[in-house]
Amino acid sequence: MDFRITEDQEALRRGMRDLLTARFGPEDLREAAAPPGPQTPPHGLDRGLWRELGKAGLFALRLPEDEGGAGAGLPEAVLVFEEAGRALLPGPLVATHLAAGTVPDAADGSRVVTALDLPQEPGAGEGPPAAAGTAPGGLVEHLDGADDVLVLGPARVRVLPPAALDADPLSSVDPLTPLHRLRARPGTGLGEGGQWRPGARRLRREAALLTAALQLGSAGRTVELAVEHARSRRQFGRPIGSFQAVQHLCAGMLVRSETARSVVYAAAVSEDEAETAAAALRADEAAVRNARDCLQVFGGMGFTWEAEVHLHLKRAWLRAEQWMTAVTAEEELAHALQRDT
Amino acid sequence: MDFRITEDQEALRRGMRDLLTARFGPEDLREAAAPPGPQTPPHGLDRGLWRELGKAGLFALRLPEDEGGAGAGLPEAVLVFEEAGRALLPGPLVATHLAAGTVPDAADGSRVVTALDLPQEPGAGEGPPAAAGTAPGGLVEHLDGADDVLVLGPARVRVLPPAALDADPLSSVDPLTPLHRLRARPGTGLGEGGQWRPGARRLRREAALLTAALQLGSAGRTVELAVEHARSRRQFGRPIGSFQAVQHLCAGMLVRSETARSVVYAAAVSEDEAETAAAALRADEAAVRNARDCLQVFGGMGFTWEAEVHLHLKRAWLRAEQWMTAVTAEEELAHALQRDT
Amino acid sequence: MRLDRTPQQEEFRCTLRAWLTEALPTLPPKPAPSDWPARRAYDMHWQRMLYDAGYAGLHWPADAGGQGATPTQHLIFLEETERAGAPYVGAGFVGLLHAGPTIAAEGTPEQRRRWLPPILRGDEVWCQGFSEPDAGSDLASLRTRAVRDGDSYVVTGTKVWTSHAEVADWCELLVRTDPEAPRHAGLTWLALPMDAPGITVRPLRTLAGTAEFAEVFLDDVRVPVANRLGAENDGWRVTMVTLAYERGTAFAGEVVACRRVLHDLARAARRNGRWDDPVLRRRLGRLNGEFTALWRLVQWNVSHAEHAGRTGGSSVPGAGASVFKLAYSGARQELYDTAAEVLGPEGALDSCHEWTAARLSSLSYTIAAGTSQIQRNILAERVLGLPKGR
Amino acid sequence: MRLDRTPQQEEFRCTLRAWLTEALPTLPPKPAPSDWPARRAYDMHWQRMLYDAGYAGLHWPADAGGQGATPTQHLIFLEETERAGAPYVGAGFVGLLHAGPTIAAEGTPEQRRRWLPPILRGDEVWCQGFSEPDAGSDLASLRTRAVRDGDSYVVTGTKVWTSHAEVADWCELLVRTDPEAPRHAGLTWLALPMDAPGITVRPLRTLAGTAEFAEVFLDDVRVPVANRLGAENDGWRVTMVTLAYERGTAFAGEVVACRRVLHDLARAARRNGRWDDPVLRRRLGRLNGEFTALWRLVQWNVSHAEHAGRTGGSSVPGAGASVFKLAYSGARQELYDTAAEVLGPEGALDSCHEWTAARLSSLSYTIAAGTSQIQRNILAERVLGLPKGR
Repeated sequence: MDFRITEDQEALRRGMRDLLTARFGPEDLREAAAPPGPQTPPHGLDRGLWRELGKAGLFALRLPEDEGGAGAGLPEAVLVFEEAGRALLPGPLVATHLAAGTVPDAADGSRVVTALDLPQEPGAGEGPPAAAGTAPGGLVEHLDGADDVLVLGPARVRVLPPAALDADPLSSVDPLTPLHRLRARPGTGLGEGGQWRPGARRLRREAALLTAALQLGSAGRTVELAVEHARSRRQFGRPIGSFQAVQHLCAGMLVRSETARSVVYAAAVSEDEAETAAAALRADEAAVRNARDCLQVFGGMGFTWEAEVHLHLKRAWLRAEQWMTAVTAEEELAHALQRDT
Repeated sequence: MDFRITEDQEALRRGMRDLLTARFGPEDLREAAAPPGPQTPPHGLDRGLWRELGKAGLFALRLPEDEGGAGAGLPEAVLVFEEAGRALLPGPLVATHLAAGTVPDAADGSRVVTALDLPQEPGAGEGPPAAAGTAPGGLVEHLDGADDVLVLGPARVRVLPPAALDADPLSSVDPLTPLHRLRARPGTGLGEGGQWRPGARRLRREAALLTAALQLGSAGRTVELAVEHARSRRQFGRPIGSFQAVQHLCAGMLVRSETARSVVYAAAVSEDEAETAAAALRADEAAVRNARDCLQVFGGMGFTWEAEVHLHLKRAWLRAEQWMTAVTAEEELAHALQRDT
Repeated sequence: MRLDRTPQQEEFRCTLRAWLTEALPTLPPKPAPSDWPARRAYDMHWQRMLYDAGYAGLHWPADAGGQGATPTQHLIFLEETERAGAPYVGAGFVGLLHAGPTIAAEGTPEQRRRWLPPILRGDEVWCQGFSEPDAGSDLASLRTRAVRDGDSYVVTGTKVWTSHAEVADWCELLVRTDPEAPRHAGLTWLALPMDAPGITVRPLRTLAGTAEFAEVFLDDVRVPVANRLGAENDGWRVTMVTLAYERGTAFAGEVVACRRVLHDLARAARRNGRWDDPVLRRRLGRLNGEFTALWRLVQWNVSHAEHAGRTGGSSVPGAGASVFKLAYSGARQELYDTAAEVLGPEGALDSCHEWTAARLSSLSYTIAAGTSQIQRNILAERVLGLPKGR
Repeated sequence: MRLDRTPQQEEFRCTLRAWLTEALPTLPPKPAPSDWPARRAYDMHWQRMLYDAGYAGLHWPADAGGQGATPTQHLIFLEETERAGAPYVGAGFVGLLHAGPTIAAEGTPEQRRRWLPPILRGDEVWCQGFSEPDAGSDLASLRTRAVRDGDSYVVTGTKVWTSHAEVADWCELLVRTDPEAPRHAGLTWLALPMDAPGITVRPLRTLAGTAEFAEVFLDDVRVPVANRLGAENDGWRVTMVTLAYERGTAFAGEVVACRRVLHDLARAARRNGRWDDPVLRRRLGRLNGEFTALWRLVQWNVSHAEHAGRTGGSSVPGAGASVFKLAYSGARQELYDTAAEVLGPEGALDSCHEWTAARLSSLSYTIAAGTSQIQRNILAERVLGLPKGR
C-alpha cells in the first residue's frame, strides 16, 4: 500500500494546472461568466481551448497508447479532472472523456460530446424515454455546443446527433453551463435501430467518479479563496481570519475537502461501486457546503456577480444533480451494508 | 394580542422556582443521582416532596376551584412544568397532573400516577396491547413507585393498578427515571371491563405539551450552566467564554431555547394540534442539543458523574421518546400543510 | 399570554382587509424587475394609495405625520398586506423604515417639515449610504470624509450596498468629520441630495444576476450644513437611536410569506409525487414547525416591544431581535434548499423559477444587516453577558 | 496511488491472521468492566502473548526492543486484531503508545533498559499525569510543583483524567520546576513510581457511570532525579517529541470497529423492521459513505507518514491528524445517535445495551485529546496559515 500521488501523477496534475492557469485562470472565468442574467444567453464553448485540452490529453488520457492515448488509469483522470474543477472549467468534460474511445475525434478535442443519462432504456418502437419528466436524466448540458450525445441507458449505450433529442432550453442557474430539458414526446427515435452497445454501467460509474473529482477540485478551490480573503480582509482593525468564527468556518471547509479527497482517490483505485457512491456523496457535499461557507466568509464582497464564489456554488448545485445524486448514493451505500461484511 | 407572561403567571412561576430551589436544588439533584451505575437500582420517589408539590398546586392547578384546584389553564401549567424541567425534577409529573381530575388524591400529591401510552386500544378479550414490542408506548416510567397507571388508548382512557401491567424493569439511561418495558403476553387484562372513558386525544396533546415544557426548562437551564461555566473557567489566561468558539456555541443554545419557548407558550394558548407538534419538536431538539453543547462547553469537567450536565442530556433523551416523538410530530406538521392554508 | 386580538385590533384588521380588497385591483401591472424607474413609480404609487387611505407611516409617531399605531397594529398590517398579496414597501424602504424615523427622532422642526411629508406621500425616495468597501461588519471604521467649508461639507468617498441609489432623491449619509477622534466619535449624519454634482452611481450585479444594489462614488460633493441631523461628530448616536427603534416587526411580513411558500411546496410535492418520499415530507414538516415557532417569536417580540413602548422603554430587547434574525435567516435558507428538493433538478437548476431565484437571494440573509457571526457575538456578549472577545 | 498490499505486507497479514486464529481461543474470559486488577491482568496477559509471538512494540524502533514495523504494517496489525476480535491495548495504552516511545526517543541507555522491556513484556503498567483541573486544553498552564531537594524532586499537586491510575506501576508526570520561567519553559518530565508515599488515587466516575479515570493527588512525593527524562525545564519539548510521533494510526482500529457496527446496525434494522424507513436507511447509507472516507483517510495519512519516515521526516502532517480527528469524532457520535434510532426507545434508553453505553462514551470524543475547537484552531492557524487569533 502506498496511497500517495506518484511523481508522474503529480507532473500530470501540474501540467493541467499550468495549462488552465494560462488559458482559463480566474480572470478568464470571470470574463466568461459576464454579462450575466437570465436574459443573456450563456456563452458557447471555446473550441480553441477544447482542442488544447484535447492535445493535453484530458480526453484521451485513458486510451491505449496505440490509439493516441496515454494508457493512464482512473487515478490519473481523477487528478486532471480535479484541476478542471478547481478552475471551474465549463463544458461536457466528463462526457467527452468517456466518449473518447467511441466517438471519432473526441479524443483530441475536435469534437464536443455531451451526455444523456437515461434511467430507462427505451425498447425499439416504444414510447418516450422515461428520462423526460422529473428525473435528473432529463437534463442535458451544452446541447447546442455539442457535436454528439452519448446516451446511457441502464445497461447499454449509444451515440446520437444532438438534433435527435427533442429538448427545450432552460435558463440554467449556472451561467457557464447551458441546459436543455428533454420533452416528453413520443417518437423521438432514441430507441430505434440497433446501435446500442453494452458498457453503460461502467461508464456511469466512471462518470459519477469524474464528476466527484470536478466537485473535489471546486471544494479545494473555495478553501483557498476563503483563506485568501480571510487573510487580507480587515475589519475591527485586524484580518477577519484571526477571528475564531471565521477560522473555524475555514477549518470545517478543509475537513470536508480532505475527507472527500481520500475517498475520491480511493474509488479511482478500487473502482468499487459503493466506494464510488461514497466519493460522489462526499464530494458533492464538500463542493456545495464549501461554496456556501466561502460565501459566508466573503460576506457582502462575495455577493457580487464579479466575485468567483457564486459560480462555484452554482456549478456545485448542478454537478450534484448529474449522474449519481445523493438519494441514489445513499441507497447504494445502505444496500452495500447488507452485501459485504 | 399581548403575548407576554402576566404578573399572576410570573408569581406562580416564581413560587414554583422558590419551592424547587429550596427542596430540589442542584445539590439535591446531584445527591439524588448518586450513587450511579447500571448495578445500582434507581432511587424511589420522594413522597414528601411529592406532597409538597401537590400542596403547591403542580397537579391540581387546572382543576376548578370547587374541586380544590386553581382554575388555571394550560399556560400556567406550562410555566410550572418549565420550572420542574429546569430543576430536572424526577417523577411522573405529567401523568399525575393529567390524572388529577380522575384519580382520587392525585391532585394533592397523595398518590403518584404514571402513564402508559398505547398506540392501539385493546378491545375486550383481545390479545396483548400493541404497545409491547418496539413502540415507545411500551415503556412506563416509575412503575414501582406509582399507585396508579393512567392508560391512554388512541381515543379512550382508563386507570389501572400498577400490578395489572405485566412489565420488566430495564436499566434506565436516566438514573432518576426508572423504566419498565411491557411484556408482549396475552391476558394482561388491559382491555377488560368497561372502565374506558373518552378524552384520550386531549390528554395526549396535553401530555405532549407539558413534556415539551419540561424540555424547555431543561434547555434553558443548560444555557445558564454553559454560560456560568464559560464565565468562570479560565484557560490560556482568560475566561473560555471570551473565545468566539465558545461564545457562538452559547449563542446557538440561546436561539434554540428561545424559539422553542415562543412556540411552547403559544401552543398552550392555542391548544392547536399542529402547534403542539411544533412545540414538542422544537423543545425536544432544544433540550437534547443544548445539553450536548453544554457538555462541549464544560469539556472534561462536564464528563464526570458529579456534574449536572449529563443528567440533562439523559432526561432529554428520555423525554424526547415520550408522548410525541419527532417522527410523529414531523408527519403531523407535514399533514397540517395540506390541511389549512 | 394572549394571542387573540382586542376588539380594536380586530376592527383595524377588518377595515384594512376591506380596503385592500378594493384597492389592490386598481394597481397597475407590476413592472419588470430590471426597470428601476418603473419600479420606483409603482412603489410610490402604492405609497400614495396608503397615504390617501390613512395607512402611511403607520408606525410613525403622530407628531411626525404618522398614525402612531402600536407594534401589534403594525404586525397586523404586515400580515394582512402579505396575505392579500399587496406590494412590498420597495423603494420606500429606507425612507419609511430608517431615514424617516431618524429624522422624526433627531431632526429640527424645519428638517422634519422638509423631509417627512414627501416620504409619507410617496413623493421622495431615500437610500442609505452607510457601508463602504472597507467598512462592512465594522461600520464604525468608515472613511468617507466630510470637510467643513463655509456653509457646506465637502464629501469624498465611496459607499456600497446602496439599494435604490439609481432612483433615490436623498441619501442618508454617514461620514467622518473628525479623523483624529476615536472611531465612533468622529462621524456625522448628513442628508445628501442625490442630484448634487460629483455623485456617480454604479449598479452592482448580485450573484442572483439582478442589480439590487449600487456603489456610490462621492467626489467633492457639497452638502449644506443645514442638511446635518444632530450635532457634528454625533452621527453614530443619531444612527443608533433609530437602529434601536426596532419593534420586532422586521421580516414579519416575510415570515408570513415563507409560511405560504411552505404550503405551496407541499402542494407542488403532492402534484409531482415527491410527497411520497418520507425524507422530503418530514423535512417539510420540520420546516413547518420551525416557521410556526418563528411566527410566534415575532408575536412574542412585538408584544414585548409594545409593552416597552407603553412603559417608556423604546425597544425590543436585543435578545429577541438577534435570536429571531439568526433563526430566521437559517430557516429561510433551509426553506429554499428544500424547495430545490421539491422541484427536482429541472426546476432547481432553472434560474427563472421563482423558488430558485429566491434560493439565490436567500444566501444574503446570513450576511446582510449583521452577519450571523456578528449576531452571535451580540447574543453572547450583550445578552448572555459573556466576557468580551478579543 | 496504490491500495493493494506488497507481498511482504500480505505475508505479514497472513502470518498474523494465522497466529490470531490460534492464540485468541486460549485467552481467559473477559473480566468485568469494573474489576480493575482483573482488567490489568487480562490486558497484560494479552501483551505477554504478543511479546512471545514477536508482535510487542510493533511500531517501536528495533533498538528500543520493538519490531521496527512500518506504519502500514502497524495499520494491518490494528485492522487484523480488530477484525479477529482481539483485545484492545487496554492498560498497556500509555506505556506502549506514549511513555514508551518517549523514553525510547529521549531516555539514557540506562533509562531505556530499566523501563522499556517491562512495558513490552506486559510486566509494568504506565499511566499519564499531564492534565490538571485547571490545565486542560491549556496544558502548558499546569501547576504541579517539583522542588529539587538533593537527589530527589519533591512533587505536590493534582493530576486528573488519569486512566488506569489504580493499577499503574508508573506515571509519566509533567511538572513545573521553574515557576518564574515562561509557561512552556519551566516544565520537566518525570517517571513517578505509583507506590511512592504521598500519592492518593481517587477514581472518577464518568457520565457513563464507569470509573475510567482517576484524580491523582500528590503530596510531597519524592521522585529521584534519576527518573527525569531529558533536561530539567525541557519537559515540554520531551513531551511534544512523542506527541508529534503520530503515524496516522491513532483510532485506526476504532474505524474498523465502527464499520463493523454499521453492518450490525443494518442487520438489526432489518430484523426489527426499521430498515423500511427511508429516513433511517439513508442515514445509515450516509454514515457508510462517511466511514468509507474515513478509512481511506487513515490509509492516506499512514502512507504519508510512512513516506516521511523513509525520507527522514518523522510525522504525519498536522493536517492529516487534525482533519481525521475532527471528522472521526463527529462521525462516531453520529453513528451512535443513529444506533439509538435503530434500537428505538426500548434499546436506546437501556443503559445496559452496548450501543447505548457506546453512545454515552462517544460524547468524550469531541473533547478528549484536544477538543474539536482546539483542532479547528490548529487547522486554521498551522495548516491554513490564518493569522493567530487573539
